[in-house]
Amino acid sequence: MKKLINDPNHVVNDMLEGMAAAYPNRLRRLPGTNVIVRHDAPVKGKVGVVSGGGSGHEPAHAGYVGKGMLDAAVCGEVFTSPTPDQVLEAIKAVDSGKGVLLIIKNYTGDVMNFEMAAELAEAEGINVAKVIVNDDVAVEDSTFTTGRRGIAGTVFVHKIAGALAERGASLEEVEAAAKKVVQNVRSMGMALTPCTVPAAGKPGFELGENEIEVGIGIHGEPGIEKTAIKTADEIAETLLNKILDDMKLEKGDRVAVMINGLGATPLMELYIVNKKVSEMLEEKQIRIHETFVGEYMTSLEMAGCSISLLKLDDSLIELLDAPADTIALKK
Amino acid sequence: MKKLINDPNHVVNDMLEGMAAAYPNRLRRLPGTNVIVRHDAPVKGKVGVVSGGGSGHEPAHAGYVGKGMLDAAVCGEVFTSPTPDQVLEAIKAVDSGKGVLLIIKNYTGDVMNFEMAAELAEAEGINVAKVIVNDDVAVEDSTFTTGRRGIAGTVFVHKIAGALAERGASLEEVEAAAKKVVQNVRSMGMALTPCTVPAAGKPGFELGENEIEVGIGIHGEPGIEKTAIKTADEIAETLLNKILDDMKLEKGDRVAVMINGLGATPLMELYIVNKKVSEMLEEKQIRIHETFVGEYMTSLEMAGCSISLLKLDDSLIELLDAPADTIALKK
Amino acid sequence: MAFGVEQAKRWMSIANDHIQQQKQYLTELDQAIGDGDHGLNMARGFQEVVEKIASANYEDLGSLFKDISMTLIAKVGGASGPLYGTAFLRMSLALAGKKEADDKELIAALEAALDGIKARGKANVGEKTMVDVWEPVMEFLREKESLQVKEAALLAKEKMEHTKELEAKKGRAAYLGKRSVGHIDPGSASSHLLFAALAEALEG
Amino acid sequence: MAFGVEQAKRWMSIANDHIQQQKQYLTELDQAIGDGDHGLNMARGFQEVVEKIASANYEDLGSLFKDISMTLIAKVGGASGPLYGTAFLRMSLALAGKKEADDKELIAALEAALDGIKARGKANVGEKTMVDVWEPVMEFLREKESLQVKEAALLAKEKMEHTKELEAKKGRAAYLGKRSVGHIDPGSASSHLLFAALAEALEG
Ligand SMILES: Nc1ncnc2c1ncn2[C@@H]1O[C@H](COP(=O)(O)OP(=O)(O)O)[C@@H](O)[C@H]1O
Ligand SMILES: Nc1ncnc2c1ncn2[C@@H]1O[C@H](COP(=O)(O)OP(=O)(O)O)[C@@H](O)[C@H]1O
Ligand SMILES: [Mg+2]
Ligand SMILES: [Mg+2]
Ligand SMILES: [Mg+2]
Ligand SMILES: [Mg+2]
Repeated sequence: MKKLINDPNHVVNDMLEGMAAAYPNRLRRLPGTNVIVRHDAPVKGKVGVVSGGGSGHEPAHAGYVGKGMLDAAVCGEVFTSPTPDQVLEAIKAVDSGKGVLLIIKNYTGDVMNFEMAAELAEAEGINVAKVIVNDDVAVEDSTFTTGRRGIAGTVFVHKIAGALAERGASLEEVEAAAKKVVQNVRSMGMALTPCTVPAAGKPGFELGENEIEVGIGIHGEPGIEKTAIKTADEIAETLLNKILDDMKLEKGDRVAVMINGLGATPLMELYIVNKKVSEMLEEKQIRIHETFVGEYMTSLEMAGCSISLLKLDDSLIELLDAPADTIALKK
Repeated sequence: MKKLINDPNHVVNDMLEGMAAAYPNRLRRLPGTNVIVRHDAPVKGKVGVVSGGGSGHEPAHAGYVGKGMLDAAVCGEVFTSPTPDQVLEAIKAVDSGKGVLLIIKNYTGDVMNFEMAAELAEAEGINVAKVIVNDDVAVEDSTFTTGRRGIAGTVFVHKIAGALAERGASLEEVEAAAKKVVQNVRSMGMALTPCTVPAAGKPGFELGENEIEVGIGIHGEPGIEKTAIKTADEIAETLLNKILDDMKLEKGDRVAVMINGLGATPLMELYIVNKKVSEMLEEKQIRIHETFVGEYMTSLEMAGCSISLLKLDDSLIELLDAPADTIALKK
Repeated sequence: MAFGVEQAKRWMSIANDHIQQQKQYLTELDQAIGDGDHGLNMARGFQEVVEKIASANYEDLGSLFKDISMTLIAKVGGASGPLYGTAFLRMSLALAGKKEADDKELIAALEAALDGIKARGKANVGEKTMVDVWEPVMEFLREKESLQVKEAALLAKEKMEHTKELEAKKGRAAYLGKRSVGHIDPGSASSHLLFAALAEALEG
Repeated sequence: MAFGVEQAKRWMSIANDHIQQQKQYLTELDQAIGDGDHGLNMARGFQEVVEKIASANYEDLGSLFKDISMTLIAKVGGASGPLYGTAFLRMSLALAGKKEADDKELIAALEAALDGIKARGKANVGEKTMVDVWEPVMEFLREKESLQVKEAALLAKEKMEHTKELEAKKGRAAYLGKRSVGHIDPGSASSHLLFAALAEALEG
């Protein structure tokens, strides 16, 4: 394991210090916590929007803290859900009396920890709503199981819920918009290489020189299937077709596209993937309103990508286009 | 070599197609060339600002095409300077009659190809000025040799020259501002892993599990020195001290800081590096005006980072803070 | 068999020893079908637990288990944090005010812990989670009506190994579907360590 | 020895064969002390050159070398593109209007090519660039006043190997400082291939 770190057990703290030092006019770290909040939190007359999860997904989630997106990000240990006390601190720091929306990726740990925090916050008289993101079509959806994971599509939830909250909408309205995004966003990913949790010291799985993992999550875990390496075109086709099977888009439908790098993928390769994705969508006469290419939700130094599609209507477009001023997403 | 590509010999074309498809409202690819221009080029009454170089440094350089930065980026083969005919096309496409500034990184190939293009453009009656960026303090400066390389600090040249050009300044003024940045910017990098040029198929050098290359460039070449792996703090210290030795900053001086990832470095690690850099600068009472942490000038999937410092005065600050609307840098 | 504050502290201390020793092993189990942090999470949490309870004096079992619970909730994170945290929270409620617990009382408290795990995680037997250790162990103790902890620990081991054959339906391993078969569930392994530690604390 | 359009085309065709065969080798030399693209650059450029000149008819050597030059400038890129492009451009000027060149004229044209390389790259002998092949080879031919191409090719090989001992002062390898010693300069290797191809084209 070769990493630019000091102590593997202190990476999250070191990162948060380095981040707070980089953006003193944008962010604050709540003292004694791993919570990053907008420098001007709580913002009067505004619903607070809080997200978070394990660390190692940078720029998610602290990179989306700022005007028009999140009010706070709660940063757990690497790939480990943050604990309820931390989430509670975030909720308290951003609540201006209008309530707080929690945007949670669908992992048992995240759901349980955020739920416990919500219960504690409600007990302190704060209005809390939750939305659970489960955009990963690689995993079979079922109410009998854990269900689908939340991956890069979560960033669209941050963007749209954040934009509506910024306009002074009520908690119910912000929650409804977030849920609408969840209903309309689908993603799927693949990996060329595994990644190494610093404190674990070795990769989460192994891949041969000619193997890839398809249907990968964002926690260094193996995917749904190990296959032989394919061309970028074939990979884009596999992922996009699986997404389209699930979404049932029609001619003329409008979408936002995200080609997300998992950490070690050169931007060059993400553009090459986008070439095929844009060609396929054009062929199906699906209109691309906007394309996001870059690292939005990573998995440490994993090489690979995910594709997300968000089906849009006029109201979602308006919120997607609304201003945002965060480290990782500016409009 | 595992990469998300189709044909290793067509990566640049595939990338440019994917990029043009992603940003139809921002960029245009000049037909039959590897030149990316602002969608509204040539911009009336504005000096054209052109940069470029080999591909593989994404988001550099096409990611900086847009309002307030570059008018065009010329994209060579991977790590190979673009040819004069391509540069000439870029110059012609962005000249609005006020002349064109070429921002060239100091590599023999880049300098010669851009110079030849400048000669051809002058022959066609276009006013061309050149600035050569050589910010890399890892390499000894000498007029008897090739001199220093241009690396990530180049992005500051794009930003400041672009901001001044956007205001309608003359070619001489824009050139002078660019040269001022060159005089005030210093960088140095290191690598944890090598990278692989797609068409070459194997890494440019080899590194053991406990080795790093210090004083690395951005073309997959070995660095100045191979050493044992160190902590992020020690590495930050080595790089920053070398930069500071060369810059001779004084108490109270203001700087912009860039912690640049070389391609495969998780953002987490860049923030950890920034922790030490910000501490060291604070200790020396050097004032940080702004910090840029992310991937600005990469070397394919190389893991590692570079640190850049730009010494600022009021006029540079004004231009650094001025609006920019590009894919990779927005203000 | 007397189970007081001293025994409970011994339980945690032995559990922590096991977890620190098996940290790597638990993490490897989690790397195979999860995200490779279970050993790290448990080691971080139980280290804090023993440090926290070492210095403090407890009047009753309830307040001791409350501290254990709160520490786990605040330090473990992931799925196992809320699950074990809730388990010990339920134990603290069951043992509130008690300086000592007899067999029946301790079994009832452990039963409450299992209920807490199931309420929090909504998992049932056969879904390849820690429930696949807890439920059969509690069935056994419930039936015996006496704290046959050594046998319980052996049963926990057997049930932990049995999780190898299951396909995960809950927790992170569920994303792997059939690929989860053939690997021991990490939470079942840490649960086995807890029962083994209990046996050692009471009989060792 | 007659050097006309046919011979010149044969030169380029043999040169291209060598370069395609040695593409990997040239790239490996460049990986050691440069950026690993020299073989790729040269192979791309010379492939285009042979395709370009195969179909066309040339009245004189000047127009043939003009096409060669323009193709190299537009297709090679990097440092070697402008250098070889300028070299052949100077040859085309020296041979303008000539259907054939005698020994003296061809030597003068090659001399002009060397001047072009030096003017463009500003490198001198001993700085570990292609000049370390071109300059001694031209000295030899200049002195002989006859096209002893086989001997010239052998000398080119020797001088190419000699670049191993030099520390680079120009080009990308200069960034490596002392670490550049012990490796053959890639541009010297491709220059050797050009002289070897010339020998084969004229004598082979
Ligand atoms: N819904 C659930 N009910 C019971 N136990 C669960 C549930 N989900 C996960 N677990 C247990 O938690 C363990 C994983 O814990 P850990 O690795 O610490 O958290 P995470 O999965 O969030 O990384 C699993 O091995 C399993 O035993
Ligand atoms: N200033 C120079 N003068 C003469 N030859 C040079 C000069 N700089 C570089 N070269 C030659 O160019 C070769 C490298 O070419 P190539 O790898 O194609 O370009 P780049 O260095 O831009 O990647 C070197 O091996 C050297 O022989
Ligand atoms: Mg986890
Ligand atoms: Mg090159
Ligand atoms: Mg885990
Ligand atoms: Mg080269």
